[in-house]
Amino acid sequence: MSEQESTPSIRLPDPARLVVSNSPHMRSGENISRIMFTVVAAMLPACAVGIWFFGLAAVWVLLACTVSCVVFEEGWNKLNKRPSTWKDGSAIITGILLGMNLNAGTPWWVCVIGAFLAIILAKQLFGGLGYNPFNPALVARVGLLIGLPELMTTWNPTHAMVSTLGAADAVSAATPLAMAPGKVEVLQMLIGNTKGCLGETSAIALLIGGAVLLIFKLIKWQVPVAFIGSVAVITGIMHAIDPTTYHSPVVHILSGGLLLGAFFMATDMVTSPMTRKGAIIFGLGCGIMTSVIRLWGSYPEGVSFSILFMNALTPLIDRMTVQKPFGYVAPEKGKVA
Amino acid sequence: MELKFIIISIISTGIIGVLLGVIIGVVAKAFAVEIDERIEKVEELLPGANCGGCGFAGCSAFAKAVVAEEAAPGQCPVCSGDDVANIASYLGIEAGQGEKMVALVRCSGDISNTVRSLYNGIRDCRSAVVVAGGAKGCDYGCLGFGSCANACPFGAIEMRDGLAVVHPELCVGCENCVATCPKNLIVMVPAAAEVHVYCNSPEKGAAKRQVCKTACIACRKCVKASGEEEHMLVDGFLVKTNYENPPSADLVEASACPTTALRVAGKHAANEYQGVSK
Amino acid sequence: MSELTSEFLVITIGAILVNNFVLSKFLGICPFLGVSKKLDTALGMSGAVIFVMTLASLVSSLINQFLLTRDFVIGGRTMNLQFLQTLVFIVVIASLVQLVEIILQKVSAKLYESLGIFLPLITTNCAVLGCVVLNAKATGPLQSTWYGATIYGFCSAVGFALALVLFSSLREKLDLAQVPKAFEGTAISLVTAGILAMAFLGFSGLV
Amino acid sequence: MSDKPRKFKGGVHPSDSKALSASCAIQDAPLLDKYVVIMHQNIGAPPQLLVKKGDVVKKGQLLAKAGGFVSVPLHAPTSGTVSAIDKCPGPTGISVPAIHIDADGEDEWGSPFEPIANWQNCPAGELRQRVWDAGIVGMGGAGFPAHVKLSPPEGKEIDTLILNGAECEPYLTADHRLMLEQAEDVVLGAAILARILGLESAVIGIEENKPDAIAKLEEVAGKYHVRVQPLPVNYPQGAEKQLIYAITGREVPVGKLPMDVKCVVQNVASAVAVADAVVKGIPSIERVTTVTGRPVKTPGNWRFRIGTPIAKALELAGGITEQPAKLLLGGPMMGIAQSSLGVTVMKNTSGILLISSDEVSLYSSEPCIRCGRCVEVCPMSILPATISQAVENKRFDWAQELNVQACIECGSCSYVCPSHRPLNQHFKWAKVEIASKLRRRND
Repeated sequence: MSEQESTPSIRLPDPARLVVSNSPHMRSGENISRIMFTVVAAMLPACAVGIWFFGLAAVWVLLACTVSCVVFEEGWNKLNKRPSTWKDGSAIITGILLGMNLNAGTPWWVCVIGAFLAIILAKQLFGGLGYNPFNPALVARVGLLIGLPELMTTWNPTHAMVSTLGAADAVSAATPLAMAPGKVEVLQMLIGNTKGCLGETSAIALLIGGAVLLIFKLIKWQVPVAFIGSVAVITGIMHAIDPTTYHSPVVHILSGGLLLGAFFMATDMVTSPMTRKGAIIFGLGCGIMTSVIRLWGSYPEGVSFSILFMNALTPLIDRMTVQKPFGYVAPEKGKVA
Repeated sequence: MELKFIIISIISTGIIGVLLGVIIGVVAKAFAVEIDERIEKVEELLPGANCGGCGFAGCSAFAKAVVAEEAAPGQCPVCSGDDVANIASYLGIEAGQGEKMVALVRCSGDISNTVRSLYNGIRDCRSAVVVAGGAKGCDYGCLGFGSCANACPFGAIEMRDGLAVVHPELCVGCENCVATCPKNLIVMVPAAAEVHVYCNSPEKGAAKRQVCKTACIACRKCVKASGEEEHMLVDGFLVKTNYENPPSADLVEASACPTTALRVAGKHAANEYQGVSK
Repeated sequence: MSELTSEFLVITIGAILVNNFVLSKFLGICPFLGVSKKLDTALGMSGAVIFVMTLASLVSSLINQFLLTRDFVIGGRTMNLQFLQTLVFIVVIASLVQLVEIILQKVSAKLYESLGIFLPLITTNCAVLGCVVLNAKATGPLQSTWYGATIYGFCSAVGFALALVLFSSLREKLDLAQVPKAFEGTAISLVTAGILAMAFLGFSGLV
Repeated sequence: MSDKPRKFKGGVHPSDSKALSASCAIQDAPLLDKYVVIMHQNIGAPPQLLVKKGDVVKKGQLLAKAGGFVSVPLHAPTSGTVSAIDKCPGPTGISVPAIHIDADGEDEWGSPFEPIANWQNCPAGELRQRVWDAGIVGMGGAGFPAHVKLSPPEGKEIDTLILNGAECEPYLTADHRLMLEQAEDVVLGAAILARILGLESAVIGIEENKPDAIAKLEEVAGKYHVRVQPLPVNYPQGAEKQLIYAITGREVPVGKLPMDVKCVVQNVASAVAVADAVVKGIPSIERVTTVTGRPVKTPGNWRFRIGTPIAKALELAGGITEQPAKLLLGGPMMGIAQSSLGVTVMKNTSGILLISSDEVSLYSSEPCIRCGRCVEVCPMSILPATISQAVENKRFDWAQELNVQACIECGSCSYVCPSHRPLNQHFKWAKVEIASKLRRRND
């Protein structure tokens, strides 16, 4: 009966073990490492194709980059007595991305230098994940490109090229962007049988990875669409004006690091704008700058530079694209709140 | 010949200089702004901590007010007596210095003394207080996330076992911590007073003891020990030091406070007290 | 493209992006680091530098063109006052900065205060002097005229402003970051500036 | 007004877990021997105490009268003796004054007012006065006095009355059961409220996940020109501003009230309380509350007297099977965590919820990775991530610039945050700081 004290058979919560915290008290179950490892999974097709075409050399580069990235991350954490963070997967992503941005024959020490640039210089010095204003893998790639231009602009031929062209011809073959316009085999670029960084050659594999990211809503579609779209438009116009000097937009989109950059690097959450409007501006900026550098600049490839430059613009874009809240009323002038 | 050349150089340079000088002169007249140089001088004499203890936005705002004679130099809680005197004599005004005050956190409930719930959230008192009142058993006690310590520009507040402890010798009395405490625990007391009651809970003694080992239960032992002198005042279920007529440090020994809520400031800062279980 | 148009492009795009004064010539680092903590002050500084640099280019190129480089004959020897260039340029810049300072103090005391010491330091901003000296040394048909020099001065200043604004927005973001103690402040700012300079390197070869 | 509800921007879809108690019919809780009625149960001024220790009170008797216009009176939940006017643990973790009543077991009725049988012809003012006298507050959570919403100031025209039956909070089923079992009362309450406002009709907004309640209400709604509006399932559909937008397409301006867009929103439970007060003459002394959660042995919906201690409510539900990590008043998204079992059921306690340790959300201060999910889901279209970083660095002025005041504290952002950041607490904190800064300036 209600008059009696609670019967011992009824167990009540122990107040001393109740946690108080602010609402909400439920969560979607999403966490950083899950996001990061999904991204890793999305990068695997492109890596696999790279390994297929470039062989063991590609495996070594990917491994060297990933392992040294994780080692640098953990070493830094140990040195600064911070909690271990490699399990959140961000260092692994950086490592794989860096590997994908290198030639399959890159010496191991270059990988280690790249990993140092990426993890220590571009990420940990700024306070680690979430605080880096620039994409670590890109800083590493651009740093290496500036510091070791020879190494970074010679590429291994694929096995298939060696067998069809012969070793000597394959080695001296040009990358699609460096070929004369109209001589590029689009089909080979789709599957990835061209020269280039080991993770950027296969358009199909990159598109699959991009689709995975989009399906899991890990990236904003606005960034790749605006990026690729603006490159297509600008190079298309130039191609229409002068098809003998300028490649067709298809070649531009499929070649170089454009797809890799558009799906995996420009979309990096930490270094790109947060709002949709900002993402469109960001993508457009990347696309325009890439086109300008490719068409008129001295570097053959503008993707890394353009994304890095837009990374620098991100805080400004974020400031400019603060959205108006629901039911927003402009504050009346002269009226003190 | 050489001389001519030199003269030409000098003259042309001179003309350019004079022309620019005239332009600057004209513009300076047109855009003149008046500055009182005394403000700068007073600001130099101020500590420059910008603590806001004087009630102005910072040292330069205070300097302005002092020069305009809207504030007395003595209002700066940080300045030493000499500094204040210097400023006063420089401006030829009254120093207007008051008694030296220090902050007092009226709570002694550290982790070992007070019941707490498991709190999960931002480690800041002002933020914690919006969630479950800060998750401390005592509704009036120090939450221990150190908002006051962060607000103190002089490092005078130590966070020890979830309790803010003021080091009176470091405190300059800027009052920055007072407004920070969401529980309004911090008051300014004369630095000369040594004995304080480290409790702020107006609850009944029994209720206080349920959640805290060092609560003041208003047993009045200290009131009795101080005799007729009225060193200690009773306010509801709480005893307070009479700061008009503060007791000497001996009172703590003499009254043998059963919960150690009555403490000597210096010893409290040096962590020489422990709570007493029922 | 005519020679003038192409030089115009070289001057403008070159000064703003490719040969950016801060990020590729490494001139004017002092205010670049000093007043880049807040976007608002950076914008104010940018305005001041654009004003000073454009006017300094105009005035000094006029002086240079019509006074200092004019040959005259004294005692049968042809001479000119080119050796006075640096001296005169500095006088001009200093006076312009003085002007800006006086006007700014009246117009916006707040901005004047937040710019602090860096405002008079525009005088010694090597970006300004560098720009003026580069103008005096220029051989291009456009840049060696006084209007070409003014365009160059303006564009260089815009390049400086671009770098400064970008950098200050980045630094505002860095304010929120948990930078390791040893790298707080100027250290991490220099690292950021370095990476920013790397990004600007992408523009090389455009003109 | 179209029949198709608009979809507000953002929102989340937490697993609703309503199945635990959705099929449990409302049971009347047995009479206890002791009730603790918390004094201040409404937003606004606390009521003024009318009884003292030792007074004998009857069920429904006034314990305290309204302490102002934005305040409501308090009534005795049962007959008995006032044993003490003392503190008791409050819902926000701070002890609050409460009236302790020892029940005499008679439950003897002593209503302060008579039923108004012929309410159709009763003047609106009298009906409004009755709503006030009965001490009815917004029973959905906030506890805002109902009569205040029903008294639009001069010049403010009201054209829509919305009854909030969205119950978008996961776990809670009290409103659902109420609408299913007392559909007639809900509709009657809606009609009375409409009459007070001088309106012909009313709209009841319900999330589509309660098809049985929708069907039942539609059956009886025709009688009083009440329209039932099914709404898409999207948390926070039941938030006032989102509900008004979904039904009328009007945006309530930041810092304004529904009144400013000619709307009045009342909870369905409040409508039932209004119907009871007017037609039956019963003041607000009981409410339907869901006791639920995985650790609860037999979750269900009970009609508790106001002042029932939570421990007793949990006993009714058979106690627990495992130690929960959190005890909440309200739902998991906006409920308040408790550290004591001594809190009692109040007029706005829609649920007593235990969260087990495997589904609990604990916060950590992992850095923001700027994924932008919070921006996507924010129903108020503010930038939670940026504001949170601003607050973390004590930049409250910046938070204010970013419109933190628009935040309705629905918790959607914290729900999706992969970094487990305490976003919602950041916003609450910022609002408190901004308000206190404003006060200091006005002083």
